Amino acid sequence: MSVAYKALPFEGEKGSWTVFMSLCKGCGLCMEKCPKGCLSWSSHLGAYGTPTIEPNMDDCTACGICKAVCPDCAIAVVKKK
Amino acid sequence: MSVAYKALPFEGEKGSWTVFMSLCKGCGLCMEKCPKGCLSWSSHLGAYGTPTIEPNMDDCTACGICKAVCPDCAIAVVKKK
Amino acid sequence: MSKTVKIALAGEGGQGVQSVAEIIAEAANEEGREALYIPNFGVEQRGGVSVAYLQIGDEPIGSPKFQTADIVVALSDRAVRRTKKYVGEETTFVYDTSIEGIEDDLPKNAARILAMPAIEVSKNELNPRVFNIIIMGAVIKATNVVSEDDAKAALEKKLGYKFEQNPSLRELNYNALSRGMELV
Amino acid sequence: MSKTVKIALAGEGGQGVQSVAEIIAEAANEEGREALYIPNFGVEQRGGVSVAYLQIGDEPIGSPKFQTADIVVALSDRAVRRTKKYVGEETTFVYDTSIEGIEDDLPKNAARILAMPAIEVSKNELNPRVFNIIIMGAVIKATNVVSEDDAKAALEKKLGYKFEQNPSLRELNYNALSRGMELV
Amino acid sequence: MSTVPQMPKCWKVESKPHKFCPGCGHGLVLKALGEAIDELGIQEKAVFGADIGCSLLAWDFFDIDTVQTHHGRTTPVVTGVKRANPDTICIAYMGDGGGYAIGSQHLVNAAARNERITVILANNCNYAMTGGQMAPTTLPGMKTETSPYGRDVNEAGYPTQGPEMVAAITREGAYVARGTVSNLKQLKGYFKKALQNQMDGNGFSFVEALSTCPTNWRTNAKDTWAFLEKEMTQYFKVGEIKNPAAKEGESGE
Amino acid sequence: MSTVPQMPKCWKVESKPHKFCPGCGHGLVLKALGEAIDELGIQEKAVFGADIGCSLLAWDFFDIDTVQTHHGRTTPVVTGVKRANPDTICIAYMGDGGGYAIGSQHLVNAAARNERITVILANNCNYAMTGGQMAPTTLPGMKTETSPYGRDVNEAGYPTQGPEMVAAITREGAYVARGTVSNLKQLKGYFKKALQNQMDGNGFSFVEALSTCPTNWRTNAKDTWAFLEKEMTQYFKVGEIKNPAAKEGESGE
Amino acid sequence: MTEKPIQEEKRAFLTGNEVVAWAALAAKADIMYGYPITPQNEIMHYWTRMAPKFGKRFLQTEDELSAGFTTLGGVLAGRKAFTATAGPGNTLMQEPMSMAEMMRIPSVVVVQQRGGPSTATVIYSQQEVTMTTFGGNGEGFRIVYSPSNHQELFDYTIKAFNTAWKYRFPTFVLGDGYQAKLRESLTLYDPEARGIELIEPEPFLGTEPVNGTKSYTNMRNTYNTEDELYDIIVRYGEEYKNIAPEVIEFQEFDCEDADVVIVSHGVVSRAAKGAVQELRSQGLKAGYFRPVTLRPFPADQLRAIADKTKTLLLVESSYGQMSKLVKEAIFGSTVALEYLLKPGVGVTSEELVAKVKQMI
Amino acid sequence: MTEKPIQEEKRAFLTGNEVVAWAALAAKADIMYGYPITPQNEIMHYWTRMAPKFGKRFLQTEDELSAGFTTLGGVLAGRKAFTATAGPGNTLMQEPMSMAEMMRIPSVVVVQQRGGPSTATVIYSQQEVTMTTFGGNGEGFRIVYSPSNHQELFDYTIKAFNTAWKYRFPTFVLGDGYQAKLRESLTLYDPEARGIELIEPEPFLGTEPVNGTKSYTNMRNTYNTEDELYDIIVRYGEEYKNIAPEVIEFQEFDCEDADVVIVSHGVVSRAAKGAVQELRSQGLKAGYFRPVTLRPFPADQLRAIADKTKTLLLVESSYGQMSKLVKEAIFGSTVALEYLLKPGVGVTSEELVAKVKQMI
Ligand SMILES: Cc1ncc(C[n+]2csc(CCOP(=O)(O)OP(=O)(O)O)c2C)c(N)n1
Ligand SMILES: Cc1ncc(C[n+]2csc(CCOP(=O)(O)OP(=O)(O)O)c2C)c(N)n1
Ligand code: SF4
Ligand code: SF4
Ligand code: SF4
Ligand code: SF4
Ligand code: SF4
Ligand code: SF4
Ligand SMILES: [Mg+2]
Ligand SMILES: [Mg+2]
Repeated sequence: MSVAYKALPFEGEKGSWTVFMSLCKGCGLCMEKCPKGCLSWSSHLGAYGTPTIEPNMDDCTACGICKAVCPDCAIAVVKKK
Repeated sequence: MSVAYKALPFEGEKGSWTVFMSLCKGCGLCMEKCPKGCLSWSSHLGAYGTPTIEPNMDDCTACGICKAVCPDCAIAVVKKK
Repeated sequence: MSKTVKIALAGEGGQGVQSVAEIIAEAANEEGREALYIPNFGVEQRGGVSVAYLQIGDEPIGSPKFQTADIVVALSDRAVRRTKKYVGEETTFVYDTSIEGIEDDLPKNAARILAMPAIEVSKNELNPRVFNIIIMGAVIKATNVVSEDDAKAALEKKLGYKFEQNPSLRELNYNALSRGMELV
Repeated sequence: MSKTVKIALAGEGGQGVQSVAEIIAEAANEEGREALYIPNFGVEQRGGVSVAYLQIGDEPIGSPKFQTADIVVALSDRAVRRTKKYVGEETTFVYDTSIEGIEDDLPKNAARILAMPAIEVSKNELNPRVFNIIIMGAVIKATNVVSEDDAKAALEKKLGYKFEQNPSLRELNYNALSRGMELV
Repeated sequence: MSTVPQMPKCWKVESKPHKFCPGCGHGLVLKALGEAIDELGIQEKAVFGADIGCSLLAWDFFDIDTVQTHHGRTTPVVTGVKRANPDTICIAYMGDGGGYAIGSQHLVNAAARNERITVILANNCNYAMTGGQMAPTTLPGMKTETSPYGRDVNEAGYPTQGPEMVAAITREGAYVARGTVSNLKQLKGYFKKALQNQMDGNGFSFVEALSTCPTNWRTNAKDTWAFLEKEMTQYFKVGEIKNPAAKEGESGE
Repeated sequence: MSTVPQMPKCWKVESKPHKFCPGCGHGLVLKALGEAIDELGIQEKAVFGADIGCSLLAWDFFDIDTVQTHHGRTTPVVTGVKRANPDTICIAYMGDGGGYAIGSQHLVNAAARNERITVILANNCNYAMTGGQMAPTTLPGMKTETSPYGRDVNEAGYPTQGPEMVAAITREGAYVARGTVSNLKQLKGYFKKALQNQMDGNGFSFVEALSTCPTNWRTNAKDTWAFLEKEMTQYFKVGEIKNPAAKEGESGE
Repeated sequence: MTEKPIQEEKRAFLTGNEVVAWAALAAKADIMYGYPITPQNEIMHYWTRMAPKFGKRFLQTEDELSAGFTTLGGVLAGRKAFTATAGPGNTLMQEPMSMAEMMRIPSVVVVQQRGGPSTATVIYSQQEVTMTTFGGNGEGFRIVYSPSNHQELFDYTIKAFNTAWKYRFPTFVLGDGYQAKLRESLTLYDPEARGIELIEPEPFLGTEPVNGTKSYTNMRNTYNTEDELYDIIVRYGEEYKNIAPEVIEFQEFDCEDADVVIVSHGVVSRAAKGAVQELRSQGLKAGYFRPVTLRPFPADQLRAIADKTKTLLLVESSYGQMSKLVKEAIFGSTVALEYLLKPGVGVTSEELVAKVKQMI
Repeated sequence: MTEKPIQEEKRAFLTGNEVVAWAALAAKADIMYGYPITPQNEIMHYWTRMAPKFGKRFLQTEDELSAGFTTLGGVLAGRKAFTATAGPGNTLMQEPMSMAEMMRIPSVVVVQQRGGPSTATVIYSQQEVTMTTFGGNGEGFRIVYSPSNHQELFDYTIKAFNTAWKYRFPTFVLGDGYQAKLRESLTLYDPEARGIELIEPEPFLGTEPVNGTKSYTNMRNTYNTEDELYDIIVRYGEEYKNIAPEVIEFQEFDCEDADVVIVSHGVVSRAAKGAVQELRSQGLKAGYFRPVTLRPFPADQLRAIADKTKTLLLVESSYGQMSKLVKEAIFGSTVALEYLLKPGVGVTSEELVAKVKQMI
């Protein structure tokens, strides 16, 4: 079954990083777990009208931790090979 | 509160032994536990119209085990001093 | 169409009144008659008076219990007290001669009161274990609800497996049945 | 005796419509008027549309919910869809200008439909946190259920402990209230 | 010379002979309990709750304030009493069905909350009052009315280890033991410690008593003792499992 | 480049975003569970039972046959399914209230009977769906709506040790573990072993997952993680408690 | 497949609990879930003895809540599952049955009523009528048969499975301790040999993929808004009303010219039948009416009789539980009502005859 | 002793759950036992906040069975104990309440009805009327108040304690989710300052010796013979009948000349009141009747009105649960009945006005 989500993609040296705004509830769990501290609040609003997040792609290592800890599967991370 | 029970007393060398017939249900638990094997069925009927027990006072040591294991407190044993 | 016969049997837990009622009921059913048997039961597994209500007739039976029995058999002092309420003007009331202290409790209104030495007979002549079969004999004689032969057949059905192991038991039971029939 | 005013406020979990309703109700009660406020609630702790039903009048209020409101305020797309059923021919329907994709869902039968830039005003002029106080201002202006002063007193009662710590907050809230009143 | 029965003082004489079957372990458990109560001198302050199960037959067993409750619900009733009047010494008496099946949520939660009550459970490996069905404690292979071909552990599991379970969810304050009517002195000792633990305000106390049910086991006296002493003890280990008083090196019996 | 969300295959896309609050641990538990189910390839044979509690919000969470049941009753419903159709792979999903309070008789008896089902319990130290009351698992001193001055262990006891209790009444065939949403890989591993244990017919499997409830804890993201990782683990030890597969010297994580 | 438990027909002399076990086998029930309680126990005893022989299953649960909920699980898995209970167990059973009502899970519960309230007696009563017909939190969308003899106990237990699976309302066979424990004769039969079609259950959960694709089922009993719930209840209510004429069963005789019609149900109607026959034989104009389904209640049928007779004598072994159903059913009628209420004890023909004579 | 929670009188603006907590304090309740369920939770929340300040106690139990049975324990110990529940919790509560009925243990249960059956909604309904009035296995010997606003919620919660302890029938305050959650004003008062005497509870168990001798109490709920039980039930039935006139409460107005009388209870009667006033203001002859006690039901009072009016319009947020009570109560009346049944949703004055106009 395919459902379209509004995606906000970011590209960085180490990989690509995407937040699906209609999935992100702005809980901030990812932000706390990012080893690089490179996530911050975005001005885009998410599922509950709350702010979503965005990465600083300069620092992002595409490690995928943020993706792993997101309870809503709102982040996709693809590491460059 | 005092309630009268029909008692059947026996006297022996080591002590006195009494069965209260209206309490004894003839379960036989005492019989099995008497270390002297000196209890047997009596022709007197007990609480449920079932036979009560009686001791062979020649063998009875008045140890009180039968009394201890009776679930109905139907036996009294008094050791001679 | 004969009237439905109502029987109440009452005794202490170990006296076997339920088996008697059940065997008679089975016998009547085998004869193709309508029979209804219901035990009383309470919270206690043993202890307490055991009452069996039995009805036999030719039409489907109505309510499982009844107010007035045709015959009441009471086998202990407590049983006498418990069952005298089932006695009416046409009731035969049977009790065992060995029961003590019930003189004042015997029903006043029975058609017939019968003291029966079943306990004694079973002890002295037969075997205490067939006490209830004596009672059974007395009941079928007094009520005619089943024939002696059918009663024997029902006994065979219920206890056959025991009779196999010990054929003398069969005779003991048959004798008890006959003795019971004589006592009425 | 004036008619009881019926107000429905609806928004997303975090938008604070319940506080608005509660503060207005408290203010009315303090004025000695009859007020009844009931939140809707469902199984989800958050998520789902939050609706506040508020009635203010001079007589004891009847049933806690109603079929037709005098004013409906809807603050999100889902809130618009959920509350349009409370709109009748005399209803003022208020929604936030920032809500997208609801053109077809706006009630057709309202007496008056009012798009209000509350989210924008709160963001740009004041502070997103007082968004709901702007709404409150709009509601009391549109309905006259309580006076501005009483509304302020109720705000003071509810948020006084915060104002103590940070007096600029008081002004922020009062400004939001006034701005809200202007928007109607 | 004694010609009156030597019953515990707190037994109610008028209700004797009691209503249990011949050879029933409930009588023995309540004899040990009666003696424990006598020795602690707590008859007047005790409140006894009897579960449905053959334990209900004890509703007028003692000269002790007693309430017979519902099947499995004695723990909460007695908890309610204790919470409302902490001066009482509260005893909940139940069978293995009442305690480990229908009332197990109450048992484990009262234990976890460390209620200051004493629960005494007579384990007779079956649902006796209802005529001998399988209980959580029925032994593997044992025939009952609902395990007519013997308890199949693959289908029905192994016998519930009640005291072990209770021990696992209690902390220091709790007293937990398993006794047997085959050793009444020890059992009485456990009861005394359990009650003392309540009286000291330490916490929850629980004693399972291995008990007999000749009626449903269909055993004579000899086999009754044998089943209790040889079969049951293979699955149920007698002894103290938790004893706050034994902290300083003192060990249980 | 991926522009579709990387959800477990067995998640039902149409019901996302799911109904849990922002930062709710239920989402993480069900993410780990979804991945475990995907990896075992059992989506079609699985039957998922959701308790009342925030778990009910998962009634349409998965593309898996699902029944939302009553508060505390998911264990018996799922047991009923499994007994009637042993080919299904049955999962009972519940909260700490549903599992350790109102449904604890079902939990301990299903465990004792060694039902071939998998129970997954999200422990968030409170009754979340009803607005944050004290649960059996509430931490000492923790404030909730019904312990407004903090849980007083003298009144309400210590937090229930669920897996430890379950372990105490199960025998060899059972799998018992406690994981945490703070370590999803480990948690997923436990789920896989638990499900495998059911599929192998060994017996009951139980995994408690330490979970978050920012709404009722009233925590921001930082404090949410801190409470989970620092406070909760003081009382709840993460790890495998019973693992039939680990018999031969192999030890749990 | 193992062979059929009952081949064709056979006369038998059994207790009611045995009858229920045989009927469940005859109805092709697959699995029983249960918790012991007197006077229902022997249903489990006979079932556990017979089950393995016919490839059937049994689970003894930890309480009646579990017995009810596992039964629902069994049904969801696509099996004919059932349970049996009584008294306080029936009280607990109302929780699972409220879920069955909401989710329309077909379920069969045999109740053998005992004395109430509370533990009361383990013997007999008709005091579980209100609870069984209306249940827990909800509107009592359920079907309740009240049999009066062993033949009916057999017939209606078989029928209950078809009713439950056809209409998907929880279905109860409301027996009692007397019926449970008494022995009388009846004819056991294989329903299919009599041309009764037995509905095959279908799985709700654990379904097989169709053409390689599985479509998943997500079932719930909780709703977010009041309106969602309202729509469902009203729909169920309509459905229930529509099927009622098909489901309703009753018995009557001698009502045409009756001055008094005795209304009773279950085992009590055996006494009523005898009494009416006796009264008629004495030339007294008595009639007999008996709801076989207590819910839905044969309202129109009884109303027609109430319109013709002078007095209804309501007789039951409870303090007026059937009477409430009667009054609700025929509201508007001005027939006189008399009562013989015997909570917890049986009623005999003799006392009914006496009562009617005293009335006339 | 700590000081009184409420000194004299004070106006307050509260939610219904707060009101209940205050009322229990005012009635000198000693201890609450409870298990969370929406929409009743805040009773516990407020109680736990206030309890320590006034030397009161609270126990959160593991489920509603335990909440009910611990409550009975608290009462037996001589304390004013109470509990509160809703929906599926109320279903479970019927087990302990059946024990209370049998043993005549005074007990107070506050019910905040939510949608049913099953978990349904956490919001609102009047679908627990049958269950609350008649309960589990038994005859429903209990007293049920149905308040309609916060003042009454306060008044009747206080009264419930006196009723329960005076008559020793379990007493219920049957609120609902709307009443639980809405905020409105009321006057809190100290009942004693108003001259209302509060009955002092006495211990059943754990009694003190008198003159050095203790007389022991042995309580049971199980009986050996049917006749023992019969005697008890009939005695309770008589007692219940005798106290009913004293207990019954109702409200009516504008019934004298009414063509239509709206009958409703609880929160719905607020809408009914408004509707009748509106209809009268439009010159339409509508009347208002409201049972305040649903059990015992004000039967004679309603019958007197039914004898005078043409139609009773029965209005409730359930599928006919109050209607059943009405029909039972006034059986024999030929008044026409009309219905507005809204299971699980509220009723407004507007729709009632519309309904009546369409009828006339
Ligand atoms: C709610 C409920 N369910 C079932 C019963 C029936 N019942 C009465 S006693 C009993 C079993 C008792 O077994 P146990 O607790 O082991 O006590 P025992 O009789 O063996 O001493 C049962 C199932 C009941 N009274 N109430
Ligand atoms: C019989 C019954 N009692 C109470 C409730 C109310 N209730 C719903 S969810 C819940 C608590 C859930 O807590 P938990 O199981 O820990 O799950 P969580 O919401 O924390 O995930 C309660 C008490 C109910 N639905 N049914
Ligand atoms: S964890 Fe997920 S939902 Fe939470 S803020 Fe990050 S992306 Fe959004
Ligand atoms: S991928 Fe790693 S580094 Fe990049 S934002 Fe996520 S957690 Fe931070
Ligand atoms: S143990 Fe007691 S009751 Fe049993 S036979 Fe011996 S004396 Fe009698
Ligand atoms: S006192 Fe000892 S020796 Fe004597 S009969 Fe009893 S057990 Fe045997
Ligand atoms: S049935 Fe068993 S447990 Fe019950 S009284 Fe008899 S022997 Fe004791
Ligand atoms: S209330 Fe807590 S547990 Fe429930 S969904 Fe919200 S965060 Fe999760
Ligand atoms: Mg037992
Ligand atoms: Mg929780």
